[in-house]
Amino acid sequence: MSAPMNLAVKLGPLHLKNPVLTASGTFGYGEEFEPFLDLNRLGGFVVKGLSCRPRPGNRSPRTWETPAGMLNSIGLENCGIDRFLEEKLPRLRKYRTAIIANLFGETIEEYCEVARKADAGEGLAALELNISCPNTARGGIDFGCDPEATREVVRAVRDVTSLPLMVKLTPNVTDIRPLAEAAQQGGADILSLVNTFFGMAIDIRSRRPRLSTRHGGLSGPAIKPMAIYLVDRVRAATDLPIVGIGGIRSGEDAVEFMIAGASAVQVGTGNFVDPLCSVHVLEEIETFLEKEGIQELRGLIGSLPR
Amino acid sequence: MSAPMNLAVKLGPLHLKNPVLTASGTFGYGEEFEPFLDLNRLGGFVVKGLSCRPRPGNRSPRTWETPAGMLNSIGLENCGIDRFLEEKLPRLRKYRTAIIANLFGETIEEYCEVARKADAGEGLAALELNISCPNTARGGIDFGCDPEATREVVRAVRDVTSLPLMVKLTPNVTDIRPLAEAAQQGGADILSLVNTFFGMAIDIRSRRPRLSTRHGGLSGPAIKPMAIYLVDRVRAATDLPIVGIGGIRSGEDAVEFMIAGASAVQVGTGNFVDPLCSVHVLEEIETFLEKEGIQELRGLIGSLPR
Amino acid sequence: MLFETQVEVRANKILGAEIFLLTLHAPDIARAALPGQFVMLQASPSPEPLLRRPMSFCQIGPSGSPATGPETFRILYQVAGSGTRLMTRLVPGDTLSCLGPLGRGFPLLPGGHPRRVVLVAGGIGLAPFPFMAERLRGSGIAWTLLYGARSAGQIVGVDWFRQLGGDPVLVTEDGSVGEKGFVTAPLARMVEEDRDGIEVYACGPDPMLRAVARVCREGGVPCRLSLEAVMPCGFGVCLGCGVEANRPEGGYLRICTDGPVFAGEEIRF
Amino acid sequence: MLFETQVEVRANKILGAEIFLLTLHAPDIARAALPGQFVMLQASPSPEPLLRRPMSFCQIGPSGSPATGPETFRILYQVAGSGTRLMTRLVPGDTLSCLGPLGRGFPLLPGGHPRRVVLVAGGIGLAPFPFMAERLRGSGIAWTLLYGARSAGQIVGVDWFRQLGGDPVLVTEDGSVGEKGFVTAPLARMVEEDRDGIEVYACGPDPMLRAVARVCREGGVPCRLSLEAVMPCGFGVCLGCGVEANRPEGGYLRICTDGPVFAGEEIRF
Ligand SMILES: Cc1cc2nc3c(=O)[nH]c(=O)nc-3n(C[C@H](O)[C@H](O)[C@H](O)COP(=O)(O)OP(=O)(O)OC[C@H]3O[C@@H](n4cnc5c(N)ncnc54)[C@H](O)[C@@H]3O)c2cc1C
Ligand SMILES: Cc1cc2nc3c(=O)[nH]c(=O)nc-3n(C[C@H](O)[C@H](O)[C@H](O)COP(=O)(O)OP(=O)(O)OC[C@H]3O[C@@H](n4cnc5c(N)ncnc54)[C@H](O)[C@@H]3O)c2cc1C
Ligand SMILES: Cc1cc2nc3c(=O)[nH]c(=O)nc-3n(C[C@H](O)[C@H](O)[C@H](O)COP(=O)(O)O)c2cc1C
Ligand SMILES: Cc1cc2nc3c(=O)[nH]c(=O)nc-3n(C[C@H](O)[C@H](O)[C@H](O)COP(=O)(O)O)c2cc1C
Ligand code: FES
Ligand code: FES
Repeated sequence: MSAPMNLAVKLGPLHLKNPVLTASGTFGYGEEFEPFLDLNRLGGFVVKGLSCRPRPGNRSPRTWETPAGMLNSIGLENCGIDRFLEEKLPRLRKYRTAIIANLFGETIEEYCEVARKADAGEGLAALELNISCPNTARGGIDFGCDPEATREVVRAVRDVTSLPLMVKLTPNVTDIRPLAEAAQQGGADILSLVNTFFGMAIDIRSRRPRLSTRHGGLSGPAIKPMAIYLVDRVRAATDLPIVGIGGIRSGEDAVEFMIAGASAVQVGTGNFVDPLCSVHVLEEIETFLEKEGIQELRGLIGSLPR
Repeated sequence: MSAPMNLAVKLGPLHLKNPVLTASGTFGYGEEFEPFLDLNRLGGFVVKGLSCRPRPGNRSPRTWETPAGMLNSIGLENCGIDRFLEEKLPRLRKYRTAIIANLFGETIEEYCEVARKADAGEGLAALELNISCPNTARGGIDFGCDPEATREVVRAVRDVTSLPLMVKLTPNVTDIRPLAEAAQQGGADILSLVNTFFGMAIDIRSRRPRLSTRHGGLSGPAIKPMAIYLVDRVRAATDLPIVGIGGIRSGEDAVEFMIAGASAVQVGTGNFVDPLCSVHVLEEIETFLEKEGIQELRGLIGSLPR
Repeated sequence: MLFETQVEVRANKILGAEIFLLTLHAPDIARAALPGQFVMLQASPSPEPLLRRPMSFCQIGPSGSPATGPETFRILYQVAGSGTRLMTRLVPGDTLSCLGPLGRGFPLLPGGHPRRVVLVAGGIGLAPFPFMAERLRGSGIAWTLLYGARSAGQIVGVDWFRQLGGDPVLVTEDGSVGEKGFVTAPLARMVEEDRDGIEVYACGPDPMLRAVARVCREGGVPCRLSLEAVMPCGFGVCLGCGVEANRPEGGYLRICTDGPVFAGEEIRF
Repeated sequence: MLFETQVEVRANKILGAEIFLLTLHAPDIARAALPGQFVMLQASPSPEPLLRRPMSFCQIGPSGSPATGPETFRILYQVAGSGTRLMTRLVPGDTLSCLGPLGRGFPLLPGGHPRRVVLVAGGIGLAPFPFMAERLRGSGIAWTLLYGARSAGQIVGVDWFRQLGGDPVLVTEDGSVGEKGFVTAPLARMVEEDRDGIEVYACGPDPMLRAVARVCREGGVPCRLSLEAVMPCGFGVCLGCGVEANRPEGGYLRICTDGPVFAGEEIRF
């Protein structure tokens, strides 16, 4: 191998040493991966979604495998922002990599509360807002499905934090562009996409849903072509930096997202299949760049003709 | 094997001898499958989408394989309704199975014109309306993404045909229920779902889209969990009979759709992988019913508790 | 220590009705394995199925078949669906990625110093017990295996236990071999006869485990249950494998890392 | 006749740099096959990849290796992506589903009664020519093979042609064996020397086919080109494999059923 390549990327105010992040809910609080990999290798990692108060999550069964994918209905089980800041974050601060807190709530107030607390916690590189959550004030329609609600919640959070703000878009919409625009208007610095697609599976013998919650979120390689499409659409609608997510399990998958317009990527379900997946993705990106004689990531990102 | 099971199903005005149909665009005009199977075995088949005038379709490349799925941008290439009625349909009339014409247009007038002609053609059991097409009168938004346009186009077609009318819903919407309701209000007898999901793939070496049209439609097993979810949603919104479509390649897949609420199914991409797929699906449904001691399809359809 | 490695198939033999014994060469994992622990194993060298399958250590090293060498471990598996069906196609020389050893297994030394450990296996729940019985024998702890299955065709590995000095008590639902009925019947008798002298380790389908837990609770006998769940990751990160904790504050335990073996009173299931 | 059957792997041997020869037992298909036709072959016994792969008949029956019996056919394949990479893992005894023979192959008797058929192969485009050359020889028609490849490591099967009485003209891009450059150079010379006496059958990558078509057009020599495209179905139903027709009304031809072999003037590509 030749001299280590410079893979640093800037996503607006967020600087990463390389473009490989891990996706919320698939990397625990980071510590679970310490036996497998040096977390310093990663561009950063996004921790499990955090809420104001701890949540126990849904009853089992919570997951089911599907062709090239999986369904989950974990139910955003988490230890709560307070315990995260007290117990988890201090242990993670030693890493020289971007630690990103993924946050959610069911009302704008909850979003603001958890964001305010996260903002005060030392050692976070950015916040990622999961807006694929039912907005109890509007009859349970996900924040992320409604441009108005998206703009409002992003703006409210923007007001309480000076950390780089990444907004994670849901793919379950007719047209993602107004949502991307709304997030930008609300003050997002970065857009990450996509969250899971709605899906369902049935046990044909017992005639019951495979998940206790009836339906859940589809992730994994199956969704990659849809995620690439949505990155292409969002790129046409905003000039915010994009983080690509969906079915990435190899460097080639990551490069595909980057050519489509993503400045960085998140590895999700791939971490379950192989705990070293994120590092392999990084190494394979390097190999690809070398083989193709590409000197700089900039030459790759968004290189798909519009 | 015991005495042949009675698998007949009624979908409103459309009576099928069994619940296995094939999906439009994946079964040609039927004749392509004559070397492989006795078309009389099937509950019916839906022919390639037909328009007023012949269409050459899109430039190549038109397809690309993805994890457990494929993208296509055939571009609704077809011989036109006139030639279908003159050349193809007469040869198909000999079959004792439901022949369903899939129709599309870019304006309400075009839909009506092609439906009027189809209605006059002898030997069709039903019409299936593909409303996943850009509505040129409304800036190119798909008819099927807009409840108003859906209601309008279905109503207009309803007025020109007395054949059973199946409306094929697109999955690329935030909430499919208003679309299902709109189709019902417009006069649909049956709803079929789903059409393909938007997707895209990129050749990372040439940095060009894999499809000449940039993006295309995703089909195959990858989409099955999303299609099952949408059937479950539509069942909650209307009481029209449902035809389930999406990633079916085995009897168990078909049974899953039926438990979710589909009275019949369509096999799509599965026909490419194995030209005998539809017949295998039928046989496997029979085997399943026997093994589980289920006497009647009615006991299965929609048996998932709401 | 935990290893993420490529393992090589050395043998894949059919033993009974859709039951197979897979021998894998994997020195690191074989050395570190404990009874009741498991691996996450790629089911096929192809990219499908996406997720690995959780499989228990059945035998380690030369115990099962001396010809396969000391650096191997064996998995006893039953065809349950598409992944295990693909596993039947594995041939010597295939390599699979594998993660393990995972989870907390059965206690090597039972807690209350009982005179005898009763191993209760239901169907493919037999898998962890050849390894367990060998270790108990090595520690000089007496054991009995109660082994229930649907029918004679699903009974495998009886000789392994005989070679370890114990004659399994067989029970089949159809009475085709051994006692007719469920494995909880002989268990209830043993609990009745010797409630202070025994401790129970059980592995099998949920309804069996529930019945075992009830018999033990009612008889006041400690029991350890090895639970199953769909396991996307196996190392505690996806939170997909939760079982309700039996504690006032509620919440879930992860079967993969908090288990798969639990004391009967730890869980509510 | 068209057959949709399970075929059995009899051998899978490496011949060159990522080039393999796969022998499949499939009596019906082997008997019905014609040169230039192809099969749609499942790449792996697992459910992934979803779609079958189009592969040409390379040899039929005992011609290649007498030991494999008369009811086999052979496929010469090169690793191009994930599906062909999985194919390298096939071992004797594996069964795959397979559909064929498909498509319209090369004419068995050339049209203008030329003295000689010139077979032009680029890389793995060699695949259909062992079978073709054998048939031409059987019909007493003279043939010459021009065979271009990137480098010596990609040159395979030269002996097959020698055994059929023809010494291939080799061309490599790096000059590591034969003439240095592209296969169109010796082709142009042959067209120059003997334009009335030859007819050209070509198979290889698109740029090569375009160059061959141009040389032939300019030299007034008839040519047949075997085209490639992504082929989801292979039997004319998905319309995924269109190539633009060279006719006033435009439109597309299906490579799988209207081809894969086309006369140079039929297509616009
Ligand atoms: C800790 C642990 C140890 C195990 N040890 C063994 C063993 O030694 N031998 C053996 O034969 N089986 C064992 N199992 C069960 C085995 O993992 C499942 O039978 C297997 O995963 C089924 O996969 P499939 O693809 O054949 O079934 P499918 O039904 O096609 O699988 C679909 C999905 O469901 C999951 N799944 C389905 N059934 C089960 C189940 N009962 N338990 C867990 N996941 C399931 C699969 O992993 C997969 O993600 C163990 C399970 C656990 C949790
Ligand atoms: C009529 C015909 C005959 C052929 N005969 C041979 C042969 O004898 N030997 C041989 O080595 N190859 C042959 N090919 C090419 C071969 O089918 C492809 O190399 C192969 O499908 C690539 O699959 P993959 O999974 O390795 O590649 P991937 O890139 O992983 O494939 C992804 C998808 O693209 C398709 N695809 C990718 N490249 C090609 C290509 N060049 N042509 C067609 N489809 C492609 C695949 O089928 C698959 O659907 C033939 C192609 C055609 C159309
Ligand atoms: C088990 C599981 C849990 C998840 N939890 C969260 C979460 O807490 N917050 C969030 O924003 N996304 C969550 N996601 C979504 C992922 O971060 C990611 O967006 C999605 O899985 C798509 O990427 P993938 O295909 O690489 O998995 C979760 C996904 C999975 C599979
Ligand atoms: C190549 C191809 C062509 C198609 N053409 C049509 C069409 O003409 N009209 C239509 O309504 N749907 C068309 N479809 C969609 C299918 O009918 C079906 O809704 C979709 O493929 C999902 O089912 P599947 O996953 O079983 O393939 C097409 C799908 C494919 C793959
Ligand atoms: S299987 Fe993932 S946490 Fe247990
Ligand atoms: S490959 Fe499907 S029509 Fe040619």
